[in-house]
Amino acid sequence: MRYKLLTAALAATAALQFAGPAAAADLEVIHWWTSKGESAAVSQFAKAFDNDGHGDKWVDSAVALGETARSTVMQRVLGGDPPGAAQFNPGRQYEELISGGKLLDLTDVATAGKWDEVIRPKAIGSACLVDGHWWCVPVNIHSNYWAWYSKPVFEKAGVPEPKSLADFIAAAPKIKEAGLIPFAIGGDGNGWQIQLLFQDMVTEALGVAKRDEMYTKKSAEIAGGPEMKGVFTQLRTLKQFTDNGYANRNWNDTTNLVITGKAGLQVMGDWARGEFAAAGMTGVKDFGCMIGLNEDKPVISTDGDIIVFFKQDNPDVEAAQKRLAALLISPEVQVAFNNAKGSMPVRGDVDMSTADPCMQKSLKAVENPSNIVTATNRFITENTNQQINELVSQYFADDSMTADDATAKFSTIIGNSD
Amino acid sequence: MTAGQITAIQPVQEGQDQAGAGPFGPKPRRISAGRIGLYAFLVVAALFFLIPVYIMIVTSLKGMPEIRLGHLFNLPGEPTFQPWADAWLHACTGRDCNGLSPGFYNSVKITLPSVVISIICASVNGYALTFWPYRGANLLFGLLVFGAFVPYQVVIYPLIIGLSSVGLFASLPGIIIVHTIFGMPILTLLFRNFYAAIPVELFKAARVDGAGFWRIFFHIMLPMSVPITVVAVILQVTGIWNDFLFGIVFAGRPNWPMTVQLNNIVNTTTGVREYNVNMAATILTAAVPLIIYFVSGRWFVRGIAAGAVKG
Amino acid sequence: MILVAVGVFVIGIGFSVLWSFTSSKLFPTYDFVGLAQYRRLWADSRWLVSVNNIWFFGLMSITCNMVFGYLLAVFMDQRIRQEDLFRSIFLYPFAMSLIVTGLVWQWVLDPNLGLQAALRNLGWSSFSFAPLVDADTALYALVVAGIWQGSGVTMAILLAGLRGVDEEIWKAARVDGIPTWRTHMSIVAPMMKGAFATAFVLQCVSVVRVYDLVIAMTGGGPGIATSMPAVYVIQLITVRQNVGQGMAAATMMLLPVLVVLAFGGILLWRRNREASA
Amino acid sequence: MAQNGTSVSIQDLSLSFGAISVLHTLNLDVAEGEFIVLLGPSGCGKSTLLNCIAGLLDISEGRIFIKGKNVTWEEPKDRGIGMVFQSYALYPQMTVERNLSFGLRVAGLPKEEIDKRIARAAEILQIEPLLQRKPSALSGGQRQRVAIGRALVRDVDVFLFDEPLSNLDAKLRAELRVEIKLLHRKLQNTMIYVTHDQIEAMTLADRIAVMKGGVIQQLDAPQTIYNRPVNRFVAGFLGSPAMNFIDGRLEKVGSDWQFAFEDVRIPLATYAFEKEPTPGPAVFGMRPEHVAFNSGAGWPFTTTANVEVVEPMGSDTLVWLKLGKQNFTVRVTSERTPNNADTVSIGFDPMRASLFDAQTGNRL
Repeated sequence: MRYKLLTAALAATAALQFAGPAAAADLEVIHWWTSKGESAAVSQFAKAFDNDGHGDKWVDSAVALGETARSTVMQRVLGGDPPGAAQFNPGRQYEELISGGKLLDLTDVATAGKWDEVIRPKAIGSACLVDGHWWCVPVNIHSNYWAWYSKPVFEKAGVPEPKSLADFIAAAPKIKEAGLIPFAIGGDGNGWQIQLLFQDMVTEALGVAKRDEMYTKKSAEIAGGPEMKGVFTQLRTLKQFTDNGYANRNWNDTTNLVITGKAGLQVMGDWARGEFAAAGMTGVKDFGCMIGLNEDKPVISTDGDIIVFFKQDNPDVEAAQKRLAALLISPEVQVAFNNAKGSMPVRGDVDMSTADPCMQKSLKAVENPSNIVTATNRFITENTNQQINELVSQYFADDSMTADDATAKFSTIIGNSD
Repeated sequence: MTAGQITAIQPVQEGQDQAGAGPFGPKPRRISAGRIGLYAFLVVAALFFLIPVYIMIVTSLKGMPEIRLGHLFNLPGEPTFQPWADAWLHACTGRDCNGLSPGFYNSVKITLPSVVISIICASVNGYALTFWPYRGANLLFGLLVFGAFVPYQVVIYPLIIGLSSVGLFASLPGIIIVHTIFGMPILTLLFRNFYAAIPVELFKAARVDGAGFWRIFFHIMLPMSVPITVVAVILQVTGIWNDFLFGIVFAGRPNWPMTVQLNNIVNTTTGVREYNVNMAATILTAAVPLIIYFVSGRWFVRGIAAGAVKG
Repeated sequence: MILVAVGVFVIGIGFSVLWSFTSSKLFPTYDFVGLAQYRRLWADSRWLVSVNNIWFFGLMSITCNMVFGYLLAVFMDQRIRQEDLFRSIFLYPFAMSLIVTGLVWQWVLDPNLGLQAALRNLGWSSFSFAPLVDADTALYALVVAGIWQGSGVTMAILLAGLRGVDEEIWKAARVDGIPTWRTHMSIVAPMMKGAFATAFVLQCVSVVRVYDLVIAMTGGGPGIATSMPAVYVIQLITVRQNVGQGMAAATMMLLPVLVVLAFGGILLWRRNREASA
Repeated sequence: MAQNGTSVSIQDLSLSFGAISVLHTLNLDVAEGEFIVLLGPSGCGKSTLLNCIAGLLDISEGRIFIKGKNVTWEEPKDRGIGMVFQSYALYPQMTVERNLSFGLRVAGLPKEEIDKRIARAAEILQIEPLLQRKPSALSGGQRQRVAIGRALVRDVDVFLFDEPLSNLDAKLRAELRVEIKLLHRKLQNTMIYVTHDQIEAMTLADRIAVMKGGVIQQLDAPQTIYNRPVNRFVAGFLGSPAMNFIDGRLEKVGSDWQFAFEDVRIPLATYAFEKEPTPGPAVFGMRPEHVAFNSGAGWPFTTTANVEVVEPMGSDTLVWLKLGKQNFTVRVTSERTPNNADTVSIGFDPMRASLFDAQTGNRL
């Protein structure tokens, strides 16, 4: 109902600019791409949609912070005023929207565009494919599983650059002796950075198959097993190598410790390249990037962003929504968007030769299906996710909690997850 | 000052000759230890209060490379005003990169009517609760104060459902209603305590003269409430101007207030942060309430005061 | 309007209580599960920590805020120079968005960036100051930041109360030869009941609802050490998409407030009845 | 220096706040047991002067003696004064008894002495039944009595009153006025009383100091001030309805002086000039009650005038006349009330008039 108001309000402007057919529509898109680089990326989408030849118009509703943007979307849905489209992370954040019948079924667009063939890896497509129907469009892949290190720090400490987490742990005491922070991490946002590290270590320790089994079967047994205890023990070891300023530090400031040569290594998703680039540094040359926690066993997690479309009672709008859905996945838009965003495209048949060396590593790795790790969020709800956040950050902060306690608690969380 | 004192001393000498020795003129002001302590306390407290804003200002004048070095307290090596210009005009807030400025008018559009309406309602409420106690008035007031303790997020769902059922969800009237409702508890408390300090005789005299509810309100209470109204204006302007949660949900996309842009500039999930722009944007957003503090600071303090005088 | 407002609060709280008995997740539903949400709530260590924290934080921050605010107000009332400037300095934190001022505090308290680094650079190499990393000191850091943000408002209300005290009372006390501190304690402070009450209620409200401050300063950490009930409630409803349990927490959080208010109301009612009898 | 029998002596007192001068080189001697009223419009400096005497305001220049002791730099409590305020300034959360005793307790007086003083004050002011009440449970008049009591228990020689009756209604004001007068008679101590109410001033004062612009215009017994005001301001400030003023000229006819305006000539043979006058513009002042009305001849000056408005006040009636083109008020007893638009004859003795210099306003 409000949508009509908006359409009416903007119709005049639209009519002046485009002498398009009557079926043209304005689509409001809620997303949290608000930083400078993200802005450049999202405007690739917007530009393409505005110029799709139908007179459509992208109405940009940016709301910083994923949880804030998602809350806004949910509240709008509840108020009967959903936006035309919205950004989500692949996972279970939107499953209630699907079961509640709030989302537009994109299956016909997907069939026409042969999404099941072009989208790779399969895991990223499966985030949108529920019960044989497509409910969203994956737009990019961000892998959480990266480690970034400062070359000067390792040089100063007189240790070789690491090839794995084990290498790093061996080298860390030397870095500490050199008066530097071996391991950089931040504790903001309920400790999500710690969980990111933790999930990396879980995948490394359990192996992909066992990890997937633990999450899909909610196996308290695996979650309470010796490998998990090993992960918690290793986490405690890493804690010894961090500084006491980590509390509530955001990832940008954490990355900056590596950029300025104050800290040795940080485990963070591939978006951290953005901070290095903003500081004028190029990957491999000025800093090191390690896929996963072991260069010999690269892993790519299928995190990233997807776009959902909300059911509207207007066929014109629905047509426009489907036009946008098709556009988002088209090769030209994929290249333009992902080059600007610094993420990987969801299809392999595009030219990404201009990407930086770290990204090239990533693009190579993603082509091998055995390197692919399904995003944790696909298995667990936000509720469980936050419980894990709390557990690992509490364990990280509180040295009196033993690895056994933590393993037991983790086992309970997984066993009770929904 | 000094010159005036010297000339003032001239006739003193004559007077002293006639009247003999003895204290004359103003009591000599000794700078007492207490006075020094007083200023020391205030200055130290002020410095403590100023630490963050000092850091914000110097950071906003530095370039990002300098900020990355992490010398928090240092003055900018090469001061630049570019972050301020960026914050107001060029910072990205989504697809658009127009800084804070586009939301300014929306914020004014929301703040002005919300402040005016909520204060009118609250002053009438406070007046009615104080002088025309009806059955259950205290219960009502108690519930209202209780309402102040509820986190907004808890009642946001029923409010969304309610407003959308009357077609006001995501509209300018909708957000104004929401701000008015949530301003009610504290403002009513403020006005009630204020009116309670007014001598009842004043009210009784007016009633004896035959004045009614509105007449007494407009002709007697309202003119006396100017100062407390200024207090309420300051509280409400600060609250509503800085509101993000309600603005983004209830105002609707075309009316999004400036805080949405501010949030988009300073917050990011996986993007690069530009701290100098963030600092400048925060100070710029706070400018309106700050100006109101400076302009009406005197009234703010004399405001509640006027209620209690000569009781 | 007062009826609408009270209606919104009552209906809102009513729905919250109702939903606390359901298994609502992302959206409110009416799938009733009895007391299950409450059982899960009281089994959640984070909630238990939050409940413990709020008492400590509330007691500390209200006491400190009132004492500091009153001291500031009294000192500001001594016919000082530059009163406008001082008052604006003490008030400005109230106007600033905590998103960024919280970050700046975080920097200041960060041992590698802030005070510790600065003082070590000046040669005091043994100086150690990292309050946010330790669970106990992080709560104190929150209290301090809360004072920084809120005591200006307390000061303004109390200063207004002070200014509201009849000038002639001060004169009478001086003629009576009562020392200034005694005048404050025995005469003026009791006269400022209204101002104290307003400031106190505002403080209580901000303590019960404390959210922004925690998110900006500590994010509830380290670990879950500085979590508060309101933070818990809001995160359950939004981030964790667990409306049912969030509403159960909200209900538990508001229950003590209701009890205290009702108790106060009954006391007041009885006193009024005695006074009129 | 304070002379013998002088209770309060103010010498060359000035007070200024920054560039604004409030009191100018003021001198005032108050005799022991005297009742002095400081009278003037608001902003004339009367309350300020009282606060200076009390020591509540720091003066810029001059000296203050109380009972022969230079108290210029003394704290209020050490000056031997008690003060009563317009708003009563009772301590609201203390009972009447605590209000009376608080200052004494703080000063560390023995309990018996305190009780004795309170008993005496309560008896004098008849507030014994109120001692355990709080101020909020008292009427305005009772509150003011307690406020006086607080000054009384201090056992001091000088009482300062700062518009003590302004907050009361007319009836209570009249009652308390009488009580204050009786109190003064009983206690026989020095009282300095600030008011803007001329009736209070006239009824209470031994001497009135009329103030304007920080300067004492005239300090005299009430009757003198009323009958022989030193300037036009004093003349106009006292008396209700106000004195009639007529602008005209002072002329000499032969050896006699006369006052001329329009075609009216008033002979001034009976008027006592302050000093030998000079011809020129002047103001003729005549109080409304000093004019005889339709009483025939026999007055040094008679004339006829038109009645404009008649205002019956009960005990007497105000008649607004036109004397030539000038307004002129006459107060007559009610039995002699004329009708509107009547032409009446009036007469008076210029002996009772006041003549002022048109330029300076000073009495001629």
